[in-house]
Amino acid sequence: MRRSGFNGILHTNFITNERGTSMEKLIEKSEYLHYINDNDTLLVGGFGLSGTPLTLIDELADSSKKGLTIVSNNLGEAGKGLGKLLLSKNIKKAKGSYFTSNRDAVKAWSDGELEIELIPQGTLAEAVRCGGAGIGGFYTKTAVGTKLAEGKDVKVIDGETYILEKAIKGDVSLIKAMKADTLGNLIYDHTGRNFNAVMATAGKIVIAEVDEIVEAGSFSPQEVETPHVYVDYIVMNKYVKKGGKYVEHS
Amino acid sequence: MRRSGFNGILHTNFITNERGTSMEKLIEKSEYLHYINDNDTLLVGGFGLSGTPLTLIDELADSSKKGLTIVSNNLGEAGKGLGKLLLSKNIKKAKGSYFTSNRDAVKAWSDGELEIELIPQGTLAEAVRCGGAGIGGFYTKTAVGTKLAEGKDVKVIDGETYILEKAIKGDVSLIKAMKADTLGNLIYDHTGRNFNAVMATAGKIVIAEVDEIVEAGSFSPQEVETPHVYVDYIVMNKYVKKGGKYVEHS
Amino acid sequence: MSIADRIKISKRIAEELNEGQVVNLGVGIPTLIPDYLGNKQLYMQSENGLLGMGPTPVDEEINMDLISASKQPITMEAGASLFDSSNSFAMIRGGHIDVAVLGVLQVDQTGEIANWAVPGETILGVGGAMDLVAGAKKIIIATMQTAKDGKAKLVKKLTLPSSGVRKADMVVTEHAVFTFDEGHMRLVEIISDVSIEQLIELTDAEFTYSEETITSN
Amino acid sequence: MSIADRIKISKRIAEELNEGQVVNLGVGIPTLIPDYLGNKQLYMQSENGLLGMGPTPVDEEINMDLISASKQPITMEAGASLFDSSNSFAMIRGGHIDVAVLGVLQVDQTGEIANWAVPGETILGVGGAMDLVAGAKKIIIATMQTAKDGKAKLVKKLTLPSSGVRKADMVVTEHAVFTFDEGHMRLVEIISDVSIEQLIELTDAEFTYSEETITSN
Repeated sequence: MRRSGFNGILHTNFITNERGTSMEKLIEKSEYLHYINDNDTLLVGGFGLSGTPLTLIDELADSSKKGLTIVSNNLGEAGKGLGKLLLSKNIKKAKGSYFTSNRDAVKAWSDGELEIELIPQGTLAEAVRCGGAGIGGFYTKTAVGTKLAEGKDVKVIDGETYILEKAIKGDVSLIKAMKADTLGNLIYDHTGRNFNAVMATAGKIVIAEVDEIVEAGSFSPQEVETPHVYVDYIVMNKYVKKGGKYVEHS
Repeated sequence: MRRSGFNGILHTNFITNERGTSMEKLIEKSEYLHYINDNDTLLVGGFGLSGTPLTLIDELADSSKKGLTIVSNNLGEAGKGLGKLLLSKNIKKAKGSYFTSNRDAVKAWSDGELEIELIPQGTLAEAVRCGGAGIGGFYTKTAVGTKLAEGKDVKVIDGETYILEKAIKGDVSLIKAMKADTLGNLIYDHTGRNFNAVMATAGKIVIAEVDEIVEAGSFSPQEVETPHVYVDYIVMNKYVKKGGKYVEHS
Repeated sequence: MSIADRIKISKRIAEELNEGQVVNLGVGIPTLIPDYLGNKQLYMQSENGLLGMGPTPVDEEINMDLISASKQPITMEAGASLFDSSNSFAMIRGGHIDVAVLGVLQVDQTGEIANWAVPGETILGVGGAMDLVAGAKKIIIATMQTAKDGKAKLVKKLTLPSSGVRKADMVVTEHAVFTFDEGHMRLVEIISDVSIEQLIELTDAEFTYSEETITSN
Repeated sequence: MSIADRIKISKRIAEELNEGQVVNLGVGIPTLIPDYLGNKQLYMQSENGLLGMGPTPVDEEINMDLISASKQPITMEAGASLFDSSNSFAMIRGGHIDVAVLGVLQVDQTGEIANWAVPGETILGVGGAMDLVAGAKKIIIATMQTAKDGKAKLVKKLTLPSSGVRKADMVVTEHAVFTFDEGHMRLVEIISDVSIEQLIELTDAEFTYSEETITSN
């Protein structure tokens, strides 16, 4: 069910993609920016550059959106993926598990231009899952007794010590799947599933970038990895995979 | 990796099933009882009689095990599935969401012969998932303000009221899958997946009853629903499905 | 309760459901709703692990491992998806079900629901009732105006155990349609030949209404 | 750190791994271990969502969406399974990984690990380190005896931030193998031509040993 969030008029009904598949949720790549406001929290799928919505990120980098909080495992690499948003100055804050590998992120943080909240990778995944599952928080073993547990509630349950981690939700989720069917069911490419499956559940509006759209019924019910209920809009990937990497459409 | 829990000698290595598939985790149906002690907590998959390990239950009903706590959505139906364990007096306590449909359970409870702990269905599923995931407990919206919340910690997180539910773990999990591969990866039959997938994660020892064993590599990595790491032993289902229902092997 | 009344309630609720919505239907009256949806494409969620539940299968296609939450054999529509119980309730509790249609024992005039436990009788089942009450985006109650003993089911204050603090959005009975607005119950439509005075008689809950509402029928 | 030392450490840890175990290998030295397993069948878990990681693919089969946690292209073995990040860490945190082999910045004489943050430098990455420390059934540390600046990495007390209260089970360096027993560090094997006196010199942590251990090499 399409969610509200933008009251303008969009010609989104039954857009037909290049393969002739008609689909209600399909929108042009530039359109999705209507759903993003300054200072929003965006949940972005991907692990490094794998399973990353490159097209959506490009649009965002070209936009004037500002003050965004990005929740994602990484900020891509320097100048690539979410790394582009650092250069384009759209981001105020990043929440994730590993930013060291992007020198631009390290520099922006050092220069006081980027706030960073470091979250263990498993805690991040679970917190986002909880955000999508109506769970307010959870007690985890991870990070007990470390700097990352400072200020967090501690509780002993059945003799084991846990810290409380709050659920994470977003205004908009930007995810990347390999294929969508015409209802919006998604399947991912191998380990490209990573954070995308949980990010899909925890945004008020969920935009999925996909390589291909197929007819509903093409996926077996067992193989659907993200049911269509979680997906509001679909944007076609402008890149194509060649030699295992996404390159510009030629 | 096979877990400890039984120190006797079992001839379990590379038993060959009737189809000639050899598999280290395969044991005879009677053998699994060695892993169950009196007063154990058993996590049992299934929803009504769907996805229920009927063969494992039969063995248990024929055993002298007693004082068991059964964690399962239901206690089967009168005289069927887990319902058999009521007649055979193996059970001390049942934790689950819906027992009303088994008149034997209602009677045993009325007669003071069965303790019952009622848990909302979604809370049960999530609590068992947490038990398998190293999470001590979670704050849920479900049951806030009801009798089932009495005595439970209440917490307001971001303006919403939640109650704390503790994780559920078991000594042994008894689950039912459609197929195993020779490593112990499992796939389920449609909605027969239900609680089986989470029960598989939260028992110290996990016994899976299956209809069929296939060679490792027969399942695509995407279609594995329970990775083999969760499965310790496999028992062949003695029933066969005919007309959509399990009947005695003829 | 007559089958005609059950059908009337189902039809009226079917009108409330919109193209493309994801809906969870409780046991009893709600299970009749799919028959009255006309051309509207809805997606039925079953809490034992399926989105895209289709109609009852022919006998040869019955599989006890493809069932609804009411444990009845079902089919799957094109675009259906299967998942485990924890993910099914993540979907429910997380607010991803557009509408849950539920039966009740009582609903009070603020919209608070009692649909799981009768005191004095054995309270041994709750199922997914509380999860659906807590999580669905919209809750529509399908109920007869009175219980078998003639007592009003729409009450001032629940005398039966609550199913949660989350309130219903709408109640449809064989006589009328009510909505809730900031804790107040409002009659929006009469759908039988009952008079407003008779309806008030059959209803313990206090509700407001406008003359237009009554005369519209 | 010489490649010979790295290989020696990898080989020695490979000896500790048993047929059928599920293993998560951290970055650095641990990634060399698969080359030294001989005929042992192990199952490699990668925390970005795969159990059953195989060797590096040939160029034509590289897919950026089939990578390890170190973001290197990988393959899948027969019987592999794919899952999302939340389920991957449920597997890790829930105690379903038999052995995690981790690099460290420091480990103290009780087995407490520091492997994520250097004070004074930017602390901007933790990854899955703390989840693995908290959750794996057995933790084996692969590390050089000393840091580049010559300082001991096996210390009395951590001076770098801890990765969690859960202790390591074993440490393998280019010189020796240590285990931890109720908070005490114990030398179990010397695997270089270092003398016990030299080893003590290279180690800030206090450890016990028996004469047999030393003479066995």
